[in-house]
Amino acid sequence: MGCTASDVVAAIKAVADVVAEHKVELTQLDRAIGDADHGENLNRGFTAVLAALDGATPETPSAVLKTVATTLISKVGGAAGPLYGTAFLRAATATAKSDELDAAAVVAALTAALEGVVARGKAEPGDKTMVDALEPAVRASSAAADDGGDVAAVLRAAADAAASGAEATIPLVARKGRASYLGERSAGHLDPGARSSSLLLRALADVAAR
Amino acid sequence: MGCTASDVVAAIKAVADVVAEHKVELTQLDRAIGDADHGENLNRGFTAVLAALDGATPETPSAVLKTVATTLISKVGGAAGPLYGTAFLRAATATAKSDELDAAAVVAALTAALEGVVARGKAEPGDKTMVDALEPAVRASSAAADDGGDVAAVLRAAADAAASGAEATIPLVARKGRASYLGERSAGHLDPGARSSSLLLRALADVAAR
Amino acid sequence: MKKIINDPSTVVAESLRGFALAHADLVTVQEDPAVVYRADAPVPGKVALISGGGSGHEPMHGGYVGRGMLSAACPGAVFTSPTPDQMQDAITKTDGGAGVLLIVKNYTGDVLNFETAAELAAAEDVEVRSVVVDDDVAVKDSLYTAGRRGVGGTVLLEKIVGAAAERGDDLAACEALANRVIANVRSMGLALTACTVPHVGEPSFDLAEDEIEVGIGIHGEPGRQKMKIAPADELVDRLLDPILEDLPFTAGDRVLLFTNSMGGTPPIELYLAHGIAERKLADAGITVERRFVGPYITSLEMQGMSFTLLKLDDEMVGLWDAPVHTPALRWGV
Amino acid sequence: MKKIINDPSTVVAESLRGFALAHADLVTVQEDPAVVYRADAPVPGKVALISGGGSGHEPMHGGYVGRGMLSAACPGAVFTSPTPDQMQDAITKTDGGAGVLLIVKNYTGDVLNFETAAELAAAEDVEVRSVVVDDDVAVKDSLYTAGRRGVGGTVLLEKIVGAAAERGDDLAACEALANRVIANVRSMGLALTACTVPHVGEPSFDLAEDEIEVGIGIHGEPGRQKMKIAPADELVDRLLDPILEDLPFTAGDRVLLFTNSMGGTPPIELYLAHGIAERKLADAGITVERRFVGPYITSLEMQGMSFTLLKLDDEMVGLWDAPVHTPALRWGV
Ligand SMILES: Nc1ncnc2c1ncn2[C@@H]1O[C@H](COP(=O)(O)OP(=O)(O)O)[C@@H](O)[C@H]1O
Ligand SMILES: Nc1ncnc2c1ncn2[C@@H]1O[C@H](COP(=O)(O)OP(=O)(O)O)[C@@H](O)[C@H]1O
Ligand SMILES: [Mg+2]
Ligand SMILES: [Mg+2]
Ligand SMILES: [Mg+2]
Ligand SMILES: [Mg+2]
Repeated sequence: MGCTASDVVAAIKAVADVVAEHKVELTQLDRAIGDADHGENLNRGFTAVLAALDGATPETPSAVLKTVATTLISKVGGAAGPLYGTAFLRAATATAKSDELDAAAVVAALTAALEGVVARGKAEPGDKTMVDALEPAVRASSAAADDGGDVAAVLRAAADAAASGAEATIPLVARKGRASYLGERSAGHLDPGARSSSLLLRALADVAAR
Repeated sequence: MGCTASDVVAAIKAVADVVAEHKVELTQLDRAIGDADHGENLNRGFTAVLAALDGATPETPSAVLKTVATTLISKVGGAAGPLYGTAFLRAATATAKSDELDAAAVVAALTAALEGVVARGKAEPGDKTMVDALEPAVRASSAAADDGGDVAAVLRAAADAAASGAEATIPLVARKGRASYLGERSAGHLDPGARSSSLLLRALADVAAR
Repeated sequence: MKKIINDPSTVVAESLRGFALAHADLVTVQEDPAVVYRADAPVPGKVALISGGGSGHEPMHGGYVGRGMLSAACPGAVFTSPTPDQMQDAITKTDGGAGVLLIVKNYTGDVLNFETAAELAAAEDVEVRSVVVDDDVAVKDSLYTAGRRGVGGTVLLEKIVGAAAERGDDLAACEALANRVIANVRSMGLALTACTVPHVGEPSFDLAEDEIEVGIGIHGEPGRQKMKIAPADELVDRLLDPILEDLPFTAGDRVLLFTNSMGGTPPIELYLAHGIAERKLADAGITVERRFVGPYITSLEMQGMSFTLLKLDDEMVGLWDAPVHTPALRWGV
Repeated sequence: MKKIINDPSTVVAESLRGFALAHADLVTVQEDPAVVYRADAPVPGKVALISGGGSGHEPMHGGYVGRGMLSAACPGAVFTSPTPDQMQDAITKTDGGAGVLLIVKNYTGDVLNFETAAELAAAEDVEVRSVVVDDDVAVKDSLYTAGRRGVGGTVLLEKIVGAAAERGDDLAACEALANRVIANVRSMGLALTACTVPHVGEPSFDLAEDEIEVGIGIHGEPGRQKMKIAPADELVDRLLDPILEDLPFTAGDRVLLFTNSMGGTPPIELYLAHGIAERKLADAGITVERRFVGPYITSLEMQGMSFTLLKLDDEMVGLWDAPVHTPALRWGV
């Protein structure tokens, strides 16, 4: 049994709650090595996503993801807007044909999302960006699926890997995004985008585990 | 025996020293109820006075006072520049005919100075200005001269009265000058101009006492 | 104190030097005594307009010297009125034979120093008149006080009377117009932060993290009243209500609304306040015909703002719109 | 945090409302999606120039919309790049048939959002080109980083290319000219104080009472290096030396010197620094042919400054001097 459109809506709502809860934390992380808006940006975006989903009844998981994508693109701005927007857009495309998402579809969606982020942002692992959370997450989710894991297991693996990946950005010197302007001074801080990616995946995993 | 031109020069130099010493104090008093420049203004003026007197050999006390007056007028600015400038100018005029100043001449000079300040500034006693130091000083000096006091006695009386007059400005609500903008909030502070007048007279008295 | 300066005692002189280099096409800067002249002064047959005051209010007054505005400006030490020798020099070098109008802000120091300069000039046969601007409604006016301060209205007066002088109005006409502006202009300001005079080295008054001063002047003097910071809607009321009541301004009036930054308040906040004020005036039936928004009369880096309201007539509107070409204001040229 | 605002979440919208009221003769402000348009847009046959970026840098960019400069500006949230739907709206409504040039400052967010907008516009048959300004020498350029930031050079580019578009240059010519400006302009800035983003409520970085940040950007990001405050002479060296070395600028060059306040630094300090810089350039045999001094690209109320140096050629000088009429810049009109 996979996730239906309404499961995905529920998951996105959980993501929005987590973003709201961690708004200040994300902004504070961005204050240290960026411009102190990451939490604010994502919260503005997911607040708009909630409004867009409110009353709407998208028929497929893909339709839900597409609404999330276009809303984030038009409301977030900054680097995170086009990056997360593209991620959700690619995920929507990757799942276009399914009414329900099984573990393999979730892995495909995550893989497409990462490819979208990399296509737009050109970051490589180790550049101290959200890619450092997303890339290990995709690898772990794929491994979990290969091991026969269900959606919950796949997302748990992704969330766990993203969390370690995000933590691992702390010592890095940023080579992409605003933090790169700081050069060596960017080391010693958790990357806000990596942290938000890990929070997003954890929220999805938590919903799947219910 | 009265004061010669060089006695007056010595007295003015002493005044300049005292102004320099109390520059910060006067500015701080002005910070509380004015615009934080009174000490700076007077110090700029008396530094220029020292330069003007340096090398010059004015022949009469009046000539010395006139140099002080024109220098203060052209260097001090603010309210204190024209007020002290006029005071010294009137004192110069009042003593124009003397080679040496006796007690009576000193009283005449102080009286003329006060009249000059009042003519320019239109302040009355109790308005919380330098007049509240100068007016009792003139009265006391005149009384001391009437009692047969010499120059030193006359100036000591003036300085003592100015000191009490200045202290007495503390509870007053200002009705002239910048402090008047504060209305009731000007009460509880020593008027900077009254304080500087009392310092000037004390410096003169100290030189005369030597 | 953190400032981009070398030495508190040379700030004004060094700043004037940079100003002179930046605007050599428009003004000539004399170092001692310090005077900023129109590059083409004296203009024969034209009434000369001279103003001056302490430094630290830039662009006022040096930034307003040029065609259609001031003939010369006398910059004093920071927040200290200039001295009569500066003014005398300005009078002598700008008089084009049509006389000189001194624009004095009502501060004891400014008034006394300009008074002395006018006396000295009268002795030299230059026709000199003075007008005293006192538009700050935060200060209670009374025969028994120093009276109201001159603040934002000064800039509007310099523009309007400057245009009149430029078109050839004579001294009496310029003086009368200046007094008409003074009679119809009112201002009030507030500060979020104090400013620091370079030679003092510490803020000119103390304010808590959540406090503001209402009814401030432009010299870092404390205001009439401290209050807690409040929403912009309320702050605008606090400034505009006393202005409207004072003249008073009433429904049907045509006005110029001047929304001024004290220096440190950025445009994003200033325009926000301006918008609130415009809507408030519209609600009161007052027509905002001209607006002027920016840091035009400042107190160093002070954060805060002021409103100035000028009741307009057709002649003032025409003169406001007339060409001006100075370092800080330029249009129609 | 003390600011003249009602609510952090409505600051940009409320400020734009005041801006619209203040400059209704020059611009039209659309609320959602937020775009500031030239009142007469689209101008048929003229290349449209569009810029945009986070709010908080006023007068950039909305203040530069008008004749001889931008066709439209897209204001984002404070310090956050605008979104593609704003840009798309701006493209559609300003295209006069001669194509659109997007002026993008090199920040990941701005680049990605403008890229998305350009893709969307291309699908609708509007010819769109982009140029990316990256003049900040504080940031080491490298293929493996986000590259240099776009700062003060952006304003000069908007003026110069705006004049070219106004005289009728085609899209390819405007793009080539823009890239020539980019190739010849360099900037660097420092901060004495941090600024406070309204929704954050606390300063964007921490600085001790005697410290400054050198090599800051315009988004309240910390700089490359903290140092103790030093005399203005030394601060000017700290900014100008890296600029001069980078291009490099050498004896015989003709330049425009742009001395910019980050918002909270008042004219008295800015002109002082400008004067030092002019003399330093003269000593190096570099001719300062044009100067531009003021708060033209800011970071809210931040105290600090930047220098921008543009190596001029005759065409650029002519275009710089050409008439401009926008809320923040006006001459020749
Ligand atoms: N080129 C890039 N590729 C991937 N992620 C990036 C890139 N540039 C920035 N990011 C991510 O975006 C985050 C910052 O997002 P945000 O603060 O919302 O945007 P901005 O930097 O425009 O203010 C960074 O922490 C980083 O993880
Ligand atoms: N009208 C006046 N008559 C007499 N003294 C005055 C008058 N106005 C101001 N003063 C004196 O001048 C002092 C302030 O001098 P100063 O600070 O140098 O000038 P400013 O007020 O212009 O900054 C006040 O403390 C007061 O004693
Ligand atoms: Mg950010
Ligand atoms: Mg004072
Ligand atoms: Mg003063
Ligand atoms: Mg941002």
